[in-house]
Amino acid sequence: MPVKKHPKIESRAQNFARALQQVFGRGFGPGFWLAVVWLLIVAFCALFADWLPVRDPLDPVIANRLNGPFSTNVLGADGLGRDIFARLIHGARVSVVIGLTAVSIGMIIGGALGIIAGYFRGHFERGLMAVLDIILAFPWLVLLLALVAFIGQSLFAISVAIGFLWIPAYARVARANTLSVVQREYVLAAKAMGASTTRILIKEVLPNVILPVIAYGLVAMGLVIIVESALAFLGLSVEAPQPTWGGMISEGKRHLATAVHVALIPSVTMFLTVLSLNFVGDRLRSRFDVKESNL
Amino acid sequence: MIGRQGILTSGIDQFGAALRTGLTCFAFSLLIVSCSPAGQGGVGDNQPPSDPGTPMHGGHLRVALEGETNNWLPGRGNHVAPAALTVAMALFDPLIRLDHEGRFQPYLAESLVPNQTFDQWTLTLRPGVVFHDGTPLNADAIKWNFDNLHKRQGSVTFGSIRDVERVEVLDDLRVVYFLSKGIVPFPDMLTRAVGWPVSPTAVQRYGDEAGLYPVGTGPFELVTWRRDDALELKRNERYWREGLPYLDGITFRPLPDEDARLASLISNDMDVIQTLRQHIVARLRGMSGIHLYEQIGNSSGSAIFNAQRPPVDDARVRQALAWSLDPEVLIEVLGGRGISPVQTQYFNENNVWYSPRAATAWPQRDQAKARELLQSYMSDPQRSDGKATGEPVFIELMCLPEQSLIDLAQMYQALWGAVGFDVRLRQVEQATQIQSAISGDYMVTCWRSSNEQDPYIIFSNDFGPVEGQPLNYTNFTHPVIQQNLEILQLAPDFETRYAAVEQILLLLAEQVPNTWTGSTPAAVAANPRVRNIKDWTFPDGRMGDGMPVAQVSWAQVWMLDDDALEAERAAREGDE
Amino acid sequence: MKPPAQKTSLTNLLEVRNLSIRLNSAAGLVHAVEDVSFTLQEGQTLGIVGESGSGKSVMARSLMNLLPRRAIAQRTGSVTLSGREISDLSERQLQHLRGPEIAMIFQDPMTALNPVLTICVQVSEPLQQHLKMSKQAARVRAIELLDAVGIPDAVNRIDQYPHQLSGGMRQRVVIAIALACNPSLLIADEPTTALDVTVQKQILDLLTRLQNERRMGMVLITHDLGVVASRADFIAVMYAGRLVEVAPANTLFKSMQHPYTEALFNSIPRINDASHTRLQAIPGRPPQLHNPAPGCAFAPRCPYAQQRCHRETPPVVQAAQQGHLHACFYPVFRPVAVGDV
Amino acid sequence: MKLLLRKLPWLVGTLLAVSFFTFMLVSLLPGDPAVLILGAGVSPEAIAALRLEMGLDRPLLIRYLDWLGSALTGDLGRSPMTGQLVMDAILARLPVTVQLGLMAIVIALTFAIPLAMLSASFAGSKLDRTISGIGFALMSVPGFMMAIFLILIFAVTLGWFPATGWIPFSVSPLANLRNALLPALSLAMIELALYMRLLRTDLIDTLQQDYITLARAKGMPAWRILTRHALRPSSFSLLTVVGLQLGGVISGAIIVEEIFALPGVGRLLYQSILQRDLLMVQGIVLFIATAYVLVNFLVDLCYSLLDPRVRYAG
Repeated sequence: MPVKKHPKIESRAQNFARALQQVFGRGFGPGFWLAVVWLLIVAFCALFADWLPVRDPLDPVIANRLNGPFSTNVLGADGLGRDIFARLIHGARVSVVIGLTAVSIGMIIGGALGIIAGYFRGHFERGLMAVLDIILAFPWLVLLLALVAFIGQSLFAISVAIGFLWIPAYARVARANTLSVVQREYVLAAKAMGASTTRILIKEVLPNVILPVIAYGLVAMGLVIIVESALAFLGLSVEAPQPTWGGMISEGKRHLATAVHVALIPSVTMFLTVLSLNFVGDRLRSRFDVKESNL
Repeated sequence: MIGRQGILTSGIDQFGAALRTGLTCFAFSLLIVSCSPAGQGGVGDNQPPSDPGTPMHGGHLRVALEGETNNWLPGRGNHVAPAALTVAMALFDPLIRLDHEGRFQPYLAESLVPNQTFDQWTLTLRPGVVFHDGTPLNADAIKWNFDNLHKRQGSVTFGSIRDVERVEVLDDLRVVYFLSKGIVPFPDMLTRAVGWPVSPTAVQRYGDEAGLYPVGTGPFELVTWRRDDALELKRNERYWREGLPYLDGITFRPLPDEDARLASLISNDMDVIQTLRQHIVARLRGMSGIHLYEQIGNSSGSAIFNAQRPPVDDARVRQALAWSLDPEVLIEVLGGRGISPVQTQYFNENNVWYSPRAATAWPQRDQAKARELLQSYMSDPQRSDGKATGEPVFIELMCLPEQSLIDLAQMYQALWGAVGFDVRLRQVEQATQIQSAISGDYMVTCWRSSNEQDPYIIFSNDFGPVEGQPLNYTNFTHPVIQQNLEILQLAPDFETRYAAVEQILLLLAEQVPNTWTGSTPAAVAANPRVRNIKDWTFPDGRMGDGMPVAQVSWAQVWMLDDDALEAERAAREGDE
Repeated sequence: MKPPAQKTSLTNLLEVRNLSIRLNSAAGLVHAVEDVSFTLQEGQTLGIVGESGSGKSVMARSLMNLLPRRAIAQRTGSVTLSGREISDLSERQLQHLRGPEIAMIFQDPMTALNPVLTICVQVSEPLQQHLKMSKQAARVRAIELLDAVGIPDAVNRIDQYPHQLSGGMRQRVVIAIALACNPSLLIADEPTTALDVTVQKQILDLLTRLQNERRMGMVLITHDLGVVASRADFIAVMYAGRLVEVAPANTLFKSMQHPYTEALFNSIPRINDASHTRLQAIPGRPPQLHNPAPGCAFAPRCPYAQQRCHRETPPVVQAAQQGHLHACFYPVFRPVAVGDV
Repeated sequence: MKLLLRKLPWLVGTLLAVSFFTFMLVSLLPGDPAVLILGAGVSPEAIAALRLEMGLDRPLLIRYLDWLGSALTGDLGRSPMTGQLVMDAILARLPVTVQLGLMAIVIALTFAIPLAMLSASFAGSKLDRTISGIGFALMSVPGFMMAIFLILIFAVTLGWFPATGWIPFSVSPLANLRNALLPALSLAMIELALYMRLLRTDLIDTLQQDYITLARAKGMPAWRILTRHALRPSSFSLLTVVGLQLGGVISGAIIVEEIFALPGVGRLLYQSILQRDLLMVQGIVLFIATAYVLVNFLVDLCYSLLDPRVRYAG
């Protein structure tokens, strides 16, 4: 039997459609689209790195060692004579994979916990928030170092370790949004109609929480890339020879005085990407009015 | 009613502003880097004068090192790192030191005399030497040091003196070391931490914290130690060598970041810096306005194989791995072409033990031969890794997460991959690396060997029986090595010993339990007013062994004051 | 209520001429105020009545130039206060005007007071700023003001924070703030909407009393025709940003011209109605103010609307009585003949 | 005071949980400390002997209770690696990290607050967009890159500030500030951007409140409205985030102290982790986490200073 809705209460579908319209509607400005285009380029490189007509990112040609841009190599060669352009493109894959995996882990686990806490309140909420507070009390780098020491330095392990760090932030975002959604009329109406809890959570709460959470995810991805580079700087990121932007910067640091491009090119690439993620994420977030203070 | 969209629209400005800000910063730093004085620009005018001039007293030296030890107490602290060794030269005096010909000479001791069978050594001390706290250096102090700091379970030096059974006091200034077997190069053991006497009264007084308050007989005594920050030393007014030291004091600072350390010299925050990294040495060579001291040591970066772990338990695999390496390329990755000579054996070309025959025999740069050896292993139905014939050989290379080593490991991987090995890199922290090496839980690992000791000590450590020698990380033993070790242990004359060393080196070149890269260049760069970094002498005027692993004898370093520096400059201009 | 003869001798305190304001919004341009004109003289009260969203508040704020500059897309017409054109003044000159000359009371006393500052600070602040009083003097004066607006135990109340006061008390504080510098014009933007019914009358009575004592001009904005009926000298009815009818209070109720005014009038509950009498709600929804369609804005809801009303915007015309203006092609109350007057 | 009493059990519970988590986190790190102390080249018996001496053979829970018991009396044990008392080591290095962190937060706030006020009061203008853009740029540069660039520019090339090293405040206040400036700056940048964007959003919200319009209607000058009326109600989330960011500052300090070779707690912590100096790591992490919990507890109490609603409700 179809649930009859009060005409004045907006249906879930309408609400969702309106949110979508808000996202892709006008008013973003060219800067936003510029950032989006850059992110699409990065995503494209990450996806098709193996099929792009670039050199082998792992092949050291010692004769090209530390050559500058526009010489033997388009963007120059690194300390082992490997092509920086190819490494950038393949490094994009690592950044995207770590970003996506870490953010997804945080998003799924943290998001679920947050929604449950925000919906059911009570002891679970209080307990969860206490645990999150305790996790936050530890400097993230220490947690990360410990996690990496436990589970190793594979791409997957690093992603999981960084993802773990994001659970508290996501739980907070999801909880804050759930709290506000639960009190809205259409959820109350659905409750009044006797809809099951699971049904309300999945059909009413989730669609309304997921957009702000995803918008926050873009900003989080930017931060994940920065965290990865910090790990790489300490030599604890994904194992060589897998190229990562953070790894390339710390490899290049050795040559700063003699061949600045080795560190500078990945730095600029990373800067542009993180900037774009921040920018796009911030735009989207302000559309959903997720306050930074909720994090 | 009041539109907030003004904040949301035309993000181009905001994005643009962010972009401009960021890129301007990058451009600025680019500009700065390109005109920084550290830029590569050929060979700089940085040779220290051959004649250091007249020594003068006074001055306070600031020295930046690559690290620091955890504990200054010999037997407790880890005193094998170059940074710790060089500081120890200011705080302590070794009983025995090497001279410029590689012979053991008494330094703090007056003499060290063996019996016929080389299993009892009588050490005679100089009269009148006192520790910083006034405690006299006598036979009792030596025995106390041996019993309480070194010959004790849990001491860091315990392993290196396993063949020394006890020390007995003969009289006030003489002790006898009793060995379990005759060892000709026993004096070598007294050049390191075991031979640095510490004041027993001080150690007892400070108890648990003795490692924070080192009290030795060295030319400088402790003022304060702020860990990871600065070790302040002042002149030891009661130093046993008349007129020494020249300096009033020294501050040692650990600056682990190589670039930051170099920057501190350029910006004149520091007077002396030390480095063992090829790429920094390359930059120092291109700089002017400093004095650069270099000494190629016997130490070298290397990769060692676990001879008990398939497939590198098979000599063919090790040989294939060795033949596929191009040391020149490895050196270039470490710091640049020609920065240090190719290492082919345990000793460098200037060393007395160097063997040209072993150098020729050392496998390198023959990919065809490497492929052939690899093929022979792969097609062997009895191949040790248990895989089917024709399957690729899997190699796991363990390395520390340090940038130059990561670069090196990647080059190893590429070179080995080129001849058909399937190579995986595993980055581990030092904690895990040492543990894996000790427990034999590795296949191939990056390693740094420091071979400044006597060949007997080196080889009996590195290739002693697997059961009784924890230092044998490669788990490689061979009858030829055992035979020649016996010769090295007991034969006193150089010719016999040299032949034995050469036999071992030739065997190693054939069996390759480890490979080499380039010799590690030890470098010390100093402000031009700092003099005599390298040319230290024994009390009798005999020249010392310089500064192996950048270990400087601070007692004989001096600093020119402004007047002297000005006078010298004027004199030089007058000459021209 | 003052005799009309006296009024003519007074100068124009506030004069609004053809004021139009368009605002930016996410959905496009909002025609918040369209071609509004009226005058107000010293001591007089103008009641502005209209549904929520009819542009009353925007107009009220624009009288003090309080709208954020960025929000305004376009502003035409003039607002003169005692002969000075408001839109010509700089922000600094406006600051000197606000408080001593023109003051405002807000709709919601719960949000109009700063939660983190004491009542004392908030009341004495304009005194220090405009009248250059010392801190002490301002405090004494603030207590007097609170007394005057009927806050019991003002001496103790003054050091409390807004959240410690009831809604009615807070609105009295807001009134005290508005009156602090003796303004000649007071704009009250729905001053009682957010309050309990019992408190509403007290506040309105207070305002009327104070206005009479101080001979202030007052613009009283409300959505409730009943509120202004007995208190305003003139009443202006606002719909979709336009003034659709302006008349002296007594005239208006005698001869309503605009169908919307009539509809508003009919929606006032009356005591003497029989119980169970259905209140007459205005059918349809208030119009969207962005991109208005041509024609009379009320036409879609108007029972008398003709073809023409949907095509053309009716001009403001003079009705039978002096000073009675309306904008409707087909007024409700038709005078017998123009010539009769 | 009542508020304090009510929250005290919660505080104690959190601290206990923190201590347990610290202990487990550190104890389960792979790598045997006994091996690392002795270094390469010792016999297995020597290692076993040292493990026994260090008590590493006892059950984990017993070791935890033991450690917690002494920790409560302020005794965090003695590092077997360095022979130093853990508490002494922390206290000796604390001034550096605290000074760095405080300087970073102060620098960040001194720039963030005025910039956010400028940005918010001209929201949507070119100025606002430029300021926000700078904020975005700062947020997109990792702290270690910032540190490297600052060294390159101000230490190596311009020579205005030393590249490394530390001089205690007590020795020479001026030299101390000169040494601390670059590291504090590289820590401050990300914080600055974060605070600025946060405060800007909240200020824009606040500036749309009725009481701001009322203040304008009173004829108050714009600067007074910003500082007196808008800043305080807008600063709650800033305060929260400054508290929450403490962990971030410590993490940043680890890297910055490593690059600038500063003798701070962060560097001690990192090196202790690498050397598996378990007691030292446990002590430092416990210390930091406790400080974090206490600071955030204080932040909670601070609300009542800023917001009278909380003060009287409590």
